[in-house]
Amino acid sequence: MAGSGEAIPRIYLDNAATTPLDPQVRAAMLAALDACAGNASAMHAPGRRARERIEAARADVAALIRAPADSIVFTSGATESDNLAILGGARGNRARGRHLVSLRTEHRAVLDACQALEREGFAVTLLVPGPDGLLDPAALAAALTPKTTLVSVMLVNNETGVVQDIAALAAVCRARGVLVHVDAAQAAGRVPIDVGALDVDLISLSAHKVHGPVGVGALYVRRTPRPTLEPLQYGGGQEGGLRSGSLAAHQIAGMGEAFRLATADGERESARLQGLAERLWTLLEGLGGVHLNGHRTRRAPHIVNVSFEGVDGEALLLELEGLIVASGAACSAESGEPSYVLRALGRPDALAQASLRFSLGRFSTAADVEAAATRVRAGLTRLRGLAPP
Amino acid sequence: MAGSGEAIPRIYLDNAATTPLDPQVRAAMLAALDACAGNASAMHAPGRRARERIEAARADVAALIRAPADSIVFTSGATESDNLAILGGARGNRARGRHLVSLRTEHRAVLDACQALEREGFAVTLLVPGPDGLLDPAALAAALTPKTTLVSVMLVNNETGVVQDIAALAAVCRARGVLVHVDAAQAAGRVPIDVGALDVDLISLSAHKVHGPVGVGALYVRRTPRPTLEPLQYGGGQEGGLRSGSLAAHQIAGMGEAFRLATADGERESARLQGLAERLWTLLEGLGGVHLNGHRTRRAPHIVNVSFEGVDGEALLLELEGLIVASGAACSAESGEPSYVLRALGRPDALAQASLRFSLGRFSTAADVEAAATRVRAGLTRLRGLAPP
Amino acid sequence: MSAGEAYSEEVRRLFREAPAAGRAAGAGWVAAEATEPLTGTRVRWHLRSEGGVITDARYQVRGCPHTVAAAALAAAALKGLPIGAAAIDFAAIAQRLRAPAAKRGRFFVIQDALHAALLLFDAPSA
Amino acid sequence: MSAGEAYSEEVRRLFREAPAAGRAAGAGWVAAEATEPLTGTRVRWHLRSEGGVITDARYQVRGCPHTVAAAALAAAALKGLPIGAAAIDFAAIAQRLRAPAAKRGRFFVIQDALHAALLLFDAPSA
Ligand SMILES: Cc1ncc(COP(=O)(O)O)c(C=O)c1O
Ligand SMILES: Cc1ncc(COP(=O)(O)O)c(C=O)c1O
Repeated sequence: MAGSGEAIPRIYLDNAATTPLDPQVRAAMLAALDACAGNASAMHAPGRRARERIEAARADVAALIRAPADSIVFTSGATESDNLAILGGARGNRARGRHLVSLRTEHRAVLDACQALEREGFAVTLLVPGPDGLLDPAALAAALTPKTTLVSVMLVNNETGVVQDIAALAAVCRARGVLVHVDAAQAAGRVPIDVGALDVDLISLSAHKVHGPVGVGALYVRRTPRPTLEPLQYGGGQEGGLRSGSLAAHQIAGMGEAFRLATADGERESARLQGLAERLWTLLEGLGGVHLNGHRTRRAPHIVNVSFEGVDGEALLLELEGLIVASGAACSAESGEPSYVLRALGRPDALAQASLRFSLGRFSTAADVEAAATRVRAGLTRLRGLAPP
Repeated sequence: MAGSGEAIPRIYLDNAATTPLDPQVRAAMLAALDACAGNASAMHAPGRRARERIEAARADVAALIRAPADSIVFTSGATESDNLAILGGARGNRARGRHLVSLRTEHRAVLDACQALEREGFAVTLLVPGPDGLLDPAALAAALTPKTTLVSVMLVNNETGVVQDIAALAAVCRARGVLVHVDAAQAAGRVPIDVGALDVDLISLSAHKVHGPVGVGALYVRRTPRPTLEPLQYGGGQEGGLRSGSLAAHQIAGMGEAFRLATADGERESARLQGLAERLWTLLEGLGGVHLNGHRTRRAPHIVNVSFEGVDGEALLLELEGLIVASGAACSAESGEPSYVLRALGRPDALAQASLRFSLGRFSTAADVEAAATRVRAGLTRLRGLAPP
Repeated sequence: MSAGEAYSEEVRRLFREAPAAGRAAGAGWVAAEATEPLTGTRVRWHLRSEGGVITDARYQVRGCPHTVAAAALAAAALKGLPIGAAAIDFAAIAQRLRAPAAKRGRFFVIQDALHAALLLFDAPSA
Repeated sequence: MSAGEAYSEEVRRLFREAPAAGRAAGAGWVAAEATEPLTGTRVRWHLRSEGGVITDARYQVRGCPHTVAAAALAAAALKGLPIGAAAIDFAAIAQRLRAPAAKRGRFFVIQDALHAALLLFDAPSA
């Protein structure tokens, strides 16, 4: 039964969109907000405190990906990080070549940055992954040309949760001297990230996907060899000249604390989410006529993306009001676009739009999962009953 | 006597660098942080609340400059706003011409963006204002060429407080179809801003200069005629496509509240600051061998920039530890640069570096001003006594 | 665009209650269906007539909330109409339901199914 | 770089106390000055000698905290040195005061003034 959002208790299973702020993160932000009333680049005591807080956060962010602290550049979010990596990396290496390779299933920030580069005269190859969402390293190798300067592939897909084999993909690039950028916004805190093992040049991170605040992110930039990046903005020369602008200590402190918590708790929490996700999928699979999107096992533990036969996606979403999930239906995004990711995986439009992405987070419980499955069962039953046979 | 920063009570007169967060702003940020646990672009209740909060803030920011709400684009700060206006405006109008005009006394964000454009093949003319810091509209007119697409002039100079006659300068540009960008980061909340009267295309604003949080700003973009801007970053298409990326509701709520307070209190507060500044200058002038930098009357009420004869700037700053002010000395900034602004106004290097910028804010009191002057008198007396006659 | 803003109260109610939804068969009943494969929208009408007049109308629908609501309004409007003049003003329904332009195309599926069903009344066996 | 980090405790103390700063004149005293106009650094030495040995040294200085501290250390070191061998190791002082490279150039002003003053001892009237 579709009810009003006010009456039915809400269940938040949209942690891939954004995660609730952790109370400890909130406390860290407040402490920084109250202590650091100064400008981090100015020469006085509050400025010094802000700078110290920022450097501590830098170390905390770096630790999650096992990187040195001075390889972390703070940004306003993964969107900016993606752009700094892709626009900055492509423009900064323009003289070496003007060809980029990425995937059709990347985040909009990556795809739109690539498109902007095409308007600047770059050529962009967008590979299509297999139906399971995985990119074959051989397919990547075949796409590289002597003019290729940068490859961008995400670690965890934000719609399906599919985990790419970045190390294998990066090895292909490394052999050809091609920069590798990895959007790890969905990966941080959900799957282990080790820059040493991945051997990539640039990694985008976001705070608000890890129970940190919206509006702050980071770009990992390899120290040696250091990729040449053209900044997106200038003035002040902060962050090694790569990202000018006053640093927001409270935002950065929040990101630092969020990453610290994620590092401390990573393995246990991943296992817990994995358990919840498996339970959810088992319950949904039992409803019949449902398809799991993306690879069955090579997936992050927090995302379960399911297509439902025999119902309209938008109707399903309205039917489930109060269950906060993402939908493949056109109405679900401001952009008004059906899921281009599911379509790239070969799902027919009708099935792609009748898809729901359930995504779990630190505050998701077994009860949430049971309740969500119960509501989906009821909604699906009603809508399927309404449809012609 | 120079003492340790811990022992002497601190006096904060560096509000042009950053302003202490207003408690009401802090409360607004917390409310948004706690209420808007959702992604502003997603389709569920917390997202809707965040979006409403953001739109209310947009209206509050717009109100301070008497602009329509939909002309406000939120950014990560005035540095980004300056870059979006200058890089975006120049690149977006590349086909019309590749010449820009600005001033040697602009903020680093403007100057560095101009320099980046030079590397992209643009020509940039940097005009030198008169010794009083004012730019003559005739000098601007003479610098314009048929290839000029954009002029960037700040409303209030961040070092001297000099207020340009933007309306007169803009009129010169308007007649030639040249876009006008105004960095008003220091102006907001200190001098009235009326986009209708100024008749400019782009205005940069920052929250943390108006007792709001660091890390959020805005760019006013005229509605009609709408200037063509190339975005700095892509993906998601937020802010009318000009600034993609998840919107940080708590940051924007903070900026909205800061601007609301500034609008509500503007005139009275400006008059109060003006009174404090005049008192400060009277006290300092009485010390002898002091020079006010910038125009005597066409100035913002919050900045008093003074050069001191017969002392070294760095020594003066250390002598005054605990009095938090900005200095023209090389040691004062991370960049290690002496004040290029004062040098552009013709101050000899030795005098430029022996300069202090006192800047007032909402929490500055008459007692602060008296105490500051007393400390300066003592420090100046000791240092002058130490020097050869 | 949120769920709350995307659907009027009437759309929400009609979608929730789906009055007269379902199937029916027997003497005087005909049934016909139309499909739009891209969005997967499917509508099946069940109409009953007596003396050249539609006396009952049921629908089965797989479609978006606007489509369900439009079918419900159409079903109510059909009752009492003569078979030969059973025209439903879907433009008016779209307006009443404040359906966005992108949605109005789907109402053709309702209309197509309706036409197909009405043709069955005209068949020689009737 | 904050004030706290930019200056060692010793620089801060010497700057604050400026031991032996000031002027002096009279029998046995000479004085000379050097200037560096770009930064406005000025140093004036006042030296007193007896029997070819420096017995007292005072300085007046307009300069940065490192310059004041270096002059103070130089003044202390000068006492007891023979005029002909009154060499001060400013490189060692710079290191001891942890003066950044940009600052070391200013110590030449101290040295120039010192040389000028020492020359006055050698003058025929001495
Ligand atoms: C994979 C991926 N990349 C980038 C982003 C953008 O991150 P942010 O919201 O921090 O700009 C997101 C979040 O929407 C994401 O899921
Ligand atoms: C005139 C002016 N423009 C731009 C900026 C940069 O502002 P933000 O710190 O918000 O990037 C400042 C502050 O330093 C400023 O004073």
